[in-house]
Amino acid sequence: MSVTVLYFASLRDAAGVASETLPLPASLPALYENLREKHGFSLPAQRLRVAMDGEFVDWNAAPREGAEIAFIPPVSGG
Amino acid sequence: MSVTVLYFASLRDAAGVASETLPLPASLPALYENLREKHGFSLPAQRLRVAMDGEFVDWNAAPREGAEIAFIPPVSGG
Amino acid sequence: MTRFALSDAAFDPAPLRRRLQSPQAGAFASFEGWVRDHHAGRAVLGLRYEAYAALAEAEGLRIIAEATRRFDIADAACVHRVGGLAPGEMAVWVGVSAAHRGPAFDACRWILDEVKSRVPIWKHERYADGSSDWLHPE
Amino acid sequence: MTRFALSDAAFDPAPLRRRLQSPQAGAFASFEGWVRDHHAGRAVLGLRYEAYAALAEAEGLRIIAEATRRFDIADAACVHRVGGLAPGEMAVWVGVSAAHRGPAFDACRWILDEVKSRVPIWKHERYADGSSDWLHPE
Repeated sequence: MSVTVLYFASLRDAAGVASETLPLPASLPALYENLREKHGFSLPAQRLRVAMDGEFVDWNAAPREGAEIAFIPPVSGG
Repeated sequence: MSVTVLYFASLRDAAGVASETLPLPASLPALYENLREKHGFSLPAQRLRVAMDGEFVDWNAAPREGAEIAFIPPVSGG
Repeated sequence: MTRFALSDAAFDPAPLRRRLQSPQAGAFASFEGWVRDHHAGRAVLGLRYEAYAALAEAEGLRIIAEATRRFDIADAACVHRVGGLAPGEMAVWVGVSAAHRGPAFDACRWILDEVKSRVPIWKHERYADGSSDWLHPE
Repeated sequence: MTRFALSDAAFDPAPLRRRLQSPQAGAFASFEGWVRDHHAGRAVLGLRYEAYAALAEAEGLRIIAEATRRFDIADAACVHRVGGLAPGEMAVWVGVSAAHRGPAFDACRWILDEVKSRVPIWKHERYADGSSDWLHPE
């Protein structure tokens, strides 16, 4: 019962890894708060979007077993 | 005491020449009305602009001896 | 660099674009007008642009200079074809560089609109039914 | 033809432009974003774009499809660089063909704005003072 979390941009620099495998969390906000504490992310959840298996999802979406979860910091392409 | 008149687009087709030399006219509107009668131009003066010596001028501008005068039908570039 | 020119042959906009480039400019907007194969429901075989060249070039340069005053842009240029063109050919090109995208887009569109309404260039279309017409829009 | 793509090397927009061309389209608007040598008063030596590639490509294609529904256009495409770029290099290209100029300009600008706000791509700038930063705009 696990998920893979992907890190990008400042989150990846803070985490020091591009991804990690973690136990299936109760919720996406709970997962982010744990990771924020663990890695010292400065961005609050309100400034992020979240994606599961390559699609943007609502923060209320239930984490799926085996899912690839990415927290998306504010983008700056273009 | 003469001016050169240049014709473009439908005016040139109607006049059958690209330019002609004419006696210095009393005014630009009078010149156009004469030419309209002579060549059968369908466009009324209100739909034209007028240029003298390569610059747009007001219809009230006084025709200058030796000037190059062009009546500019509605443009359709682009 | 001449910022407004008439061209009597097909031209490549790439070198024009390069001359508008600068390390301060983060945005480049451009427009190309292509000859359509239809106009007002009639099939167009080809067209011819005629210009009052001296006045067209002077008026085109005035438009570019005005755009540089009205909009926060780095540079701008426009080239318009004259002579015969077939459907698909490029009739006009406008390019604008600027620090930011808003003025680049706004100026590009403004220059195109002004060229279409002020520069003494006329389009003569030949149609598939054998007829042809000078376009003198209302 | 892929209408949204990430490119890890410099690319030439000319073939992309050609694929958007059609005899029904009279208008082609395009935009290029170039790397500026300054940002917020600091001299920029270079930058790096990182993307969440799978999601960026899916979201980019959604934007193009949405633009085709919202605007009366013929076709549209966008390419965004990833990896390291020097000042003056092209970071993003958007091209839109349409029957008329209004929708071509409007859709080009809309696509660019949506890409900037929705596609998971991040910019990392390196400054002349030795510092560097991820840009996460408010």
